[in-house]
Order: sequence, then structure tokens, then C-alpha cells
Amino acid sequence: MQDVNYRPKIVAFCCNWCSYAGADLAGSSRLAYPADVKIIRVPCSCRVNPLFILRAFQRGADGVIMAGCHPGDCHYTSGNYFARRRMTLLFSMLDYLGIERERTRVEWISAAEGAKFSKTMNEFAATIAALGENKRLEDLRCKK
Amino acid sequence: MSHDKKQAQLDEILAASGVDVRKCMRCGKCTATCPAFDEMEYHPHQFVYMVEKGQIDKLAASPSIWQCLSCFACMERCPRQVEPAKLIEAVRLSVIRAKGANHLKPEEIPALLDADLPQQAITSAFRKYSK
Amino acid sequence: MQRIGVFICHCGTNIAATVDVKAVAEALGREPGVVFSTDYQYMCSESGQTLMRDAIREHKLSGVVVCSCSPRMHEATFRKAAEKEGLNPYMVEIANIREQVSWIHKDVAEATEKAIILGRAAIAKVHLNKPLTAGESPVTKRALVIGGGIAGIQTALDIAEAGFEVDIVEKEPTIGGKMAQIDKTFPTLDCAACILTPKMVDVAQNDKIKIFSYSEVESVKGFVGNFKVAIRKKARFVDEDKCTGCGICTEKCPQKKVPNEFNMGLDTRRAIYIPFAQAVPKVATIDANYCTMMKTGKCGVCQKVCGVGAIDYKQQDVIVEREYGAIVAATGFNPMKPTQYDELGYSTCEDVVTSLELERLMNAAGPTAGTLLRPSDKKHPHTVVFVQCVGSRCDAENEKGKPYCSKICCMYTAKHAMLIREKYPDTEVYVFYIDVRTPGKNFDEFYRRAVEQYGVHYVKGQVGKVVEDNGVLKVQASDLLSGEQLHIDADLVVLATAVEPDKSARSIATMLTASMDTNDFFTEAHAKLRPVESPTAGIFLSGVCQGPKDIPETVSQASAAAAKVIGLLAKDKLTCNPCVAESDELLCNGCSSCEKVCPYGAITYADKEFRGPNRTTLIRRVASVNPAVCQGCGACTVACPSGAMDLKGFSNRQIMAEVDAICKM
Amino acid sequence: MQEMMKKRAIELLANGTCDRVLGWTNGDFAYDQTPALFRTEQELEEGFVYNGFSAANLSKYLVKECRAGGKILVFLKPCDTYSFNQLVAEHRIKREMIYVIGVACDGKADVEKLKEQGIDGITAIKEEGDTYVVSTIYGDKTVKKEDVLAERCVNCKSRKHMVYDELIGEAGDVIADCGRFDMVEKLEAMTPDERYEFWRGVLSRCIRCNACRNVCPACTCEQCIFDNPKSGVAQKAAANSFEENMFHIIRAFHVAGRCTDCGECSRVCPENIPLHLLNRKFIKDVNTFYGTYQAGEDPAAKPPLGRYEKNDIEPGEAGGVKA
Repeated sequence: MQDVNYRPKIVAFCCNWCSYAGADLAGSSRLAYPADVKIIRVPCSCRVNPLFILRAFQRGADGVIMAGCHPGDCHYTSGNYFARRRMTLLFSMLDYLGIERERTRVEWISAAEGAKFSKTMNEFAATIAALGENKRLEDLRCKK
Repeated sequence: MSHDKKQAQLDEILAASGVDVRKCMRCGKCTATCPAFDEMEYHPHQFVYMVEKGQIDKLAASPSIWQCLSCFACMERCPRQVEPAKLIEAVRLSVIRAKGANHLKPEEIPALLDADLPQQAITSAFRKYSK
Repeated sequence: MQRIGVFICHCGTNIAATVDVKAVAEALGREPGVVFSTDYQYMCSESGQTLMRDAIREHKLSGVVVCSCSPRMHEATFRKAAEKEGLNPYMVEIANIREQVSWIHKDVAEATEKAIILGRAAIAKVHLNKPLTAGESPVTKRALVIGGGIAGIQTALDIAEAGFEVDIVEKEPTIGGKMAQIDKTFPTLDCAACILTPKMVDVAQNDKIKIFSYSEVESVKGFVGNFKVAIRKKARFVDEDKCTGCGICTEKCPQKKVPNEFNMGLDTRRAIYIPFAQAVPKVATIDANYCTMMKTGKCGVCQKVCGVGAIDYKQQDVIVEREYGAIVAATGFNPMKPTQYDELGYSTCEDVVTSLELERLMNAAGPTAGTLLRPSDKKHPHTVVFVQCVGSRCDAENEKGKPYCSKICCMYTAKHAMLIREKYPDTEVYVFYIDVRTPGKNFDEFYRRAVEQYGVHYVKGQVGKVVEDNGVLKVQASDLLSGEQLHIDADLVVLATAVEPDKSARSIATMLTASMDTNDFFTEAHAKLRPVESPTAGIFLSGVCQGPKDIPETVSQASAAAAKVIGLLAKDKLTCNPCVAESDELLCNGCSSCEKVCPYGAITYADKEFRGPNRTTLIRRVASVNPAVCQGCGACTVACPSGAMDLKGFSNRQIMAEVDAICKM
Repeated sequence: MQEMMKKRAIELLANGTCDRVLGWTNGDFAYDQTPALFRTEQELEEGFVYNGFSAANLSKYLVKECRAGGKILVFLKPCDTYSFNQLVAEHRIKREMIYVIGVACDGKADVEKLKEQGIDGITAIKEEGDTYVVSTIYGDKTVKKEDVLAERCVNCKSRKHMVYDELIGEAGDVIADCGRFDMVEKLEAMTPDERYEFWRGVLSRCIRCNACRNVCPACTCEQCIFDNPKSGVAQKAAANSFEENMFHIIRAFHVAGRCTDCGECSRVCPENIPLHLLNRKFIKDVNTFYGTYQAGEDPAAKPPLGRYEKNDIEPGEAGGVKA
């Protein structure tokens, strides 16, 4: 049984130019999303190393989401295109290892899409809450 | 009618129609478009506004809801996706349900059929007069 | 171990109302390395900054964490303040507890907890921060303006006025844009050509300005201060240097049936043409789609009549490479073609026209020489119906229209109505409106004049359908105030269609790596404080490409963009972003994985000598990054399998420290 | 075959085409061969071996040899030539310093399979047509090749050399329907729970000996991030299931688009973990999502993670794996 006090831990990697700005817009528009989502600012989605994602799971994250500029809108022209390939392969591999595919997600959120940011984070948090604790990629040493 | 009951009635109409009346910007294109304008007491834009103000009773009592042709021109042309015809449909249904009977028996319809009547109108008639 | 100071901003009540700032300050004060932790009402204020500077000095701080609003707002402010106190600015990190905490959470306990965690993540990062020093790059002292409408013209003139070179790239054969097609301008009713064409001549005569007409931007490389742009000069089959603009060819050309785009297709022009009399440059262009010579190889009339031998049927597109320090997007707009609204009859009735078509029908240089005649039978219309908001102000889900207000339609419709009533008092004019929006200097007065002095019938309501019946336009509309449905027999219906960004804007934005909103308008760096800059450094916005606006607004924004460009070009050197990639040569394999993903070509390789085991020397191929060219995206850092490539300011270990801190709860 | 190779190597040493030869020699056991460097005719005569146990992919050893200078002769089996090309593409070896003799190969024997057939005490192996004649201390035994082929050879993708200066033996072809993704597909068809159990079952055997990494021709980092204390992710023996997963996922990701599927990782794994199934998953995904790509086929080709298409599949849409 799931602990009634269970709160998922969610790490969101947001690119500085679009999605982090989208999160700012969600904030200034007062569009709430669960406090379980914590944002890490990266210059571009292509800065997100699969190592960081595994690291988050190791340290106890239950879900990891990466948000970047829409394809074609990357501040650095092509960063999100590379990120998209990397994450496609990584997620497919995690799935292949039997690790719940729903724990990882990529979303393209522009600086103008505060509403989409909030909606995405609400959805993702609900998905993770339904999945419950991450067991398959946990490192017990990192848990209390 | 008590305030709560009124609210429940309004909520039912909004839920049944799926219409967000607050989207209306009061442009009146629905009414400009309505082919049944002359017959109606309340016109499509007024329907929307009356629902917004919670005047469901007034609407339900008006013959206008039966004069609507369900041609859906108002829905098609509304720039704000308000869909007044769906509201009218919902009010109509609530009236029919309250009566507990069809306004018209299905078997009576063939006798009333006019050969010149477009197919759409027949379908609309079923929609309007049966549960 | 760093000596870290933590500052929690109340942001008035913006943060303090939802976050227990004292509790955050206390909790973060217990974090390892934190030697000072406090909260303050407004950290960004003068006294807030002084508080931070005093603490840096008194507590010998080596790192600072400010828990406040988004770093996109005040990171630079706090970094500058730290620098004044001798602390490297890159030792300051921001925890965003306003946009990401207080503004979106209601529960104080929850918000406070999250604020503490975000603070911890920032502290964890600062522990690994290293002082960074920015490099410098030179500035090419020339600007590029994309688009030669009134926005581009004004921007170019202002930049040239300050003594800098400017190039204008215009895809049409002449500059002038939409304003050249307009008859009169509101609210003063000056003739548009009379105020625009002198500016066009100024551009042509300014030796600092070079016009690339009938040209398009092909590619953009580089970065602020150092753009390299390829411009495609489309073949116009006329030698621009030889052509005198005498116009004989355009009179003699036998192909007369080409729709005249300048007159909105309401009349025809020749296959070789000059768009209008005051075109700049006044040079003929052959429209290869219609030219008989180009299509069949037989004709050559224009070549025969040209006295200076300017015609060249074999002319090819030419790519010109130019360097710029700044680029201004002034790509403008087009009025939407309302073909999707069957009920309004634009596709089926010739006498249903758009407002820009009406401008041509009323213009002295237009197809009717300024007499208002309707297109179908060239008769004078006696009843004219205007429909406002066609395709504007639609629901976001509505596929037919745009969600925004096009802003200029209310005023130009009032202008049209007034001009018609003034010239033809026997004409009845109806305007169907949803709201009349006239916020501008002398705007409402202008609209009231249309109603009160000129007797234009303003009807609150919309037109539901327009059907043609024997040359009469049967208009069915609602009058919401009287509760009537109106049936008007009109001779002419004019649709005020939505303003749409020019189709070319999207591809240009991609080339410039400038962001756009969902409607394809360019986004500003800040909606209020940096309205003429794109978030991409060195890219500026002028005119309607940023959002609907009228001529006075366009001109002010164009001058504002020019001021920003001048500010940039006036600098000899630009300070680079120090958060760039760096290769650890001891770890680098030289495998070129990083080079393949670098969008800027910032990575180069060289064979270098290294010490091998037993005093031997090894020669290895290793990568190095040009910090002036690198923009700090970090694509290379992930492509590198050995972890040799890392990003300063966002290093692998810094990001992992943040991950660790966030996950440790 | 072995004698032809030896003869040619001696000739090329003598005429100065190369100054050393990279080949195979017997290790502690006849079936346990090891890559070896031969500098003289005598060394070659005494030590050079090429037979059904000469399995090692020699291309990776060229990284070190290229740094030492001179000119190296190397013998490469078809699958090794893919690795060779990949190393050239990544500037890890210098083509002009190496003389490549391609040697035909129709599979190598798996000693475990021989043992299953009751063959022990092996002293030598010889190929005779479709059979191996295995000399043992108990006398000679003959087995069908197909019964004892190493797993990677059963699904051999190509008998064609991608690169060579000269060829010994017959030229072969690429084998299009080699069935090398069959097992990947089988795993994909399982439920996530089954897949998880499968991978936990095999990966939990990992003892982090690093043999897979050390033998892998794509793993030629100066220092592996897992060995670098400054990387923040260094680990020695995997402490728990997470670290086992982490090491193998990241290793597979680092070689994604670069792995030529030579199968050395699984061959050398002392715990018989089917590591090649991780790499093949990436190869299969790349083929499905971005078009067929074989690392090492064309040294000038852009690797799949170093290029992109504007309409690439979205991570959320990447199907092909049944939930």
C-alpha cells in the first residue's frame, strides 16, 4: 500500500530561454502546479546529460522531466534537436530495462506558454503520484 | 425557487451543454446569422447572456426554445466557440425531462412530414421533440 | 570551503505572504558553509544591495545565494552589486522563490519547505562555483534591417543618422511596404504617400544606407556583434546600375494581363514593371512567371526599347555575404485573406472587399484613379457596409481566426467611413462593430467625428451573412441594442480583416534563433522593459512583426530599435558570456563528437604534446573551444563520453549537486 | 590459413612495409588466446596463431600502437574492420600508419559450448570445412561448427571486410537477415515487469571487472568517467543494483551510434551477461527512428547522435516497445 503521506519527488530540467521563462510566466500568471516539482535551470535542453537523469533517480526522484524550446525555436539553433534524439534513445533504453516509461518525459514549452508549463507539470505530477515511489532505479543508500 | 436549486439547475445546463458562457464577447454574430430570428422572443446571444445571468426559468418558459431550428449556424459562425445552439438544446432537454414525456410522439412525425422539408430539419425535429 | 551568505527577499508581500522568510533564513543558515543568513524586504532595492555588500565585506563571503524572484529578472543586479564589493559576479546564485514558489503555492508550510529546498540547491551549486572572467569580442559596425516598410525605413534612417552603416533587405522590388499602399492616414488624414515617399527618397540618398531590394536573407551565422549574413539578390533580369527607371519598357511590354499586387489584384500590370511611380529603387523588374521571353524565348520587346541596355534575360540570383554587428527584424504584416468565411461572401462576391483593397479603390493612383467605384460593375456604391473584427478576437480553439485584437481596424474603418461620407454624402455607411477601440491621441475624437459630424451609422452587432442577389449585396446583421435583425441592401461590403505576421517571419526567426509566440509574432526580451529587443542578443524588433500597431506606434518603435542598435554599435568590444564550454585536454580523446554538435563551429582540434609514462612524450589530438564564438549551450558536454568537455557555470558537478540537493529532502 | 598469414607477415616485416605485427597467440590455455605483438620472424614463427579460437578484435590495440609510431601490420576479421573504421573516423588511430590484412572468418568457437559437448582438455583446434577438429589430451574430436559457434557468430551481420590493404581468404558479403535483433524483439515483446526481472537477473551478476569496457573498441577514453574521481560519478565495484544499472546504461549510451556490434563485451564477460543486447537495442532504435545506420561501415558518415532531422520522432512517441 502507498503511504498516505507519500509525495513524489520530481526534478524538472528547464532550458533557460524557453521553458524556464515559461515557468516564470506560469508564476506571474499564478498558474499553480504541485510543489513536488523542483526546477533546475540549464542553458539548453542539450545540456541535459543522461547522467543527470539517472543521478536524480538514484538520489530519490520519482520522476524526471526535461523541458526545452519547441523544435525549430532553440535559442542555440539546434540544441533541442540533439536533446530530442538523446532522450528518445535514453527513454527507450530505460523502458527496455523495464523501468516505467512514464517516469521520464520531454515537453517543449515556449516562453509564451505559462499555461502549458503549469498544465504539463500538473499532469506529470499526477502521473508520478499514481505510479508511486521509484523502486526500479532507486539507490537505498540515498534514502532516509 | 431557492438559490441552491437555481444554481443546481444552472450547473446542469452548463454541464449538459458543455458551453462556457463566459467566453462570449457579445459580438452578436449568432443572432445576425439566425434564420429563425423573426419567430423568436429571445435570440441566440440573449440565450447565452441569460444563462450567464442564471435566468433559466425565463428561458425554459419561452416558446423560443422550440422555435430554434437546430441548424447550428450560430455554433458554426461563433468566433469564440461559445456554441449557443448547445445551450438551447440543453434547456430544451431539461424541459422535456421535467415533463417526463416526449413533446411529440415519434409515430406522429411521419404524418407531419412535408416533402419539401430538408433532411436536416427532420433530424432537428427528432432532436428537439424527443428525449 | 566557501563562506556563503544567504539573503531571503520578501519582495514586499509577493514572497513573504506565502513563504515564511524567517524560517527559510534560519534553515538555510544551518547549511554547511553558510556563515550569514538573513531576510530583507526588498533585496533588489538600493538598501537591499547595500545589505548584501556589507555582508560580503564583513563576513568575508566567497559566495552569495539570493532567494528572490527569477534570475531572469535580477541575477544581473545582484551579480553587479557583488562585483562592486570585489566578489566575482559568478559566485552569486539565485534561488527562484517567487515565480516558482510564492506565486504558485498557497499553503505556507508547503511553500516554505520548497523555498528551503531551492535555497539548498543554490547553496550546493555555489559550493562548486568558480570565479569566471568574461572575454571580449569585437563589434562589426554595421546593421542589417530585414524589411523595408515604414518600420525598416525609420530604423535604417535613425541608425544612419548616428553615423553607422545600414543595409536594408527587402523582398519586394521596392521599399515602402504596406504604408505605400495606404491612401490616407488617421487621425490627421494626411496622404500616406506624401509623408512616406520623402522618407523613401532619404533612404535612397543616404550614403550610409544600402538597399538590397528584391532580395531575401538566405542564412545567418555568428552572434551579437559578429553576424555573417548571406543575402540572396533575386534575379530581376534588369541591371540595377544601368536602369534609369524611365518606364518605357513597362509601357511597351505586350504582356498586359498580370495581376497587379500593388493594387491588390484589382487591376493589371505588365510583365516588366515598376510597382508604383515613387518606387525606391526606381528600377524595373521582370516577372519571370509571366514574361513571354522567359517562357517561350520569343519577344524581347523590353530589351529593344531599353535605351541603356539594362535588360538581361540571363541574370542569375546572386548571393552576397555581409557582416553585421546587429540585425533588426522589420518583417511586417499582411491583412488576412478572409476566404474561410463563406458567409461573408469574399470568395464569391466581387463587391465584398478587404479594407486594404478599399484603400486602393480610394487612392488617386489606384485602379479607379481615386473615384470610389465598386469592382463588379464599376458603379458608385450608395450603401456601404463595414464589418469589423473579421478574423480577429477569436477563441484560441477557433481555427478560422486569430485570438488577438488587430488594433488598427477600428481607426481605419472610421477613416474610411468618414472619407466616403465626405466625398459622397449621398452614400449611407454602416459600421458593424463589437467594441470600438480608440485608445490613442486624438483617436476617440476622430471616431466621434465620424458618428456626429459625418453621420456614419455605427451598429453594435455583427454581420451574419452576405448574399449577392442581382448585383445587390443582401446583408443580414444583428443590432444588439435594439434587438433587431437588420436586412440591408448594400452595394459594397468592406471587411476589416485581421493583421497577420508576414509569412516570411517564421523562417527568418529560425535563422536568427529569435523566438516567436504562437501567432508568429516575434517575442520581446521583456514584455514591458525590453520591448524592442529579441531575447537573442543582437536581434532587435521593429514594427508589426512584434505585434499589431499603427503607423505612429510603428515609427516610435522603429526609432527605439534604432537607439538600441546604435547603443550596441557604439561599443568597440562586447563582453562575452563567460559561461562557455571548456575542454580538459588531459581527458580529451580528440574523437570529434563534440565538434559535430556545435552550432557555432567553436570547437577546433590540434595535435599537442603530452607527457606519457616513463618520461616519454605523447602527441594527442585534443579539442579546444573558442570562448568568443561559444555561446554556452552545452551540446558538446553531453556528446563527450569522457567528460572532458564541461560548461563553466553549469558544470556536470554543479548540476548534479543541484539534483542531489533537490532530491535530498 | 595460419601459415599463409604467418608467411605474408614475415614478408612484410622483411620488406619494411611494417615494423611489427599485431596478431594472436596462445594464452595459458590453447582456447584462451590473447592479442600479441610480433617484432621478428622468430617471434612470429614461435607464437603466431590463427584458428577457431582467434576471437579477439585487434583494432582497439592499434590506439596504443599508433602512439608508439612506426608502421603496424594488423590482421582483421570482417567484424573487426567495422571497429577499425570507427576508430579512424574518431581520429583514434591513423590509417596511414597501419597495414591491414583482412582475414576471412566464418565464425569462432565458443569454448563453453565445446565443454557442453563433453570436450575437455583442449590443446589445439583446426578448421576442416564445416567442422572443427579439436585436439585434446584425450585425443582428437570432431564437432560441427554450427553446434559450437559463439553466439555473436551465429548472428554474424557481415562477412565482408569494410577496409583492407590485402585480403587472405575469400571475400564475403553483408548478411542482411542475420537475425541479430531477434532477442531484442523478444525482450521488447515482454511486459515491463518481465523485462525488469530479466535485466535484474543478468545485471545483478556484474562484478564490475570492467572487462567489457576494457575490451570495447568504442571505449577508448583517456580516462573513463567511472574511474575519474573528479567526474562525480566514479565507482569501483557496483555497490547495489542502481550502480549496476547506471554503469551499463551509461556505457551503452556512450557507445550509442558508435558501437559496431562486434560483440566483444559479451564474449569477455566472465559472468556471461548478454551485454550486446543493450548495444543492439540502441542500434535497433537508431535504425527504426533515424534510418538504417551501421557504425564503421563508412568512416565519413555522420553518426546518428551528431545529426538530426527537423521531424525526428518525439521521445514520447518512440514506440516499438510494448508496455
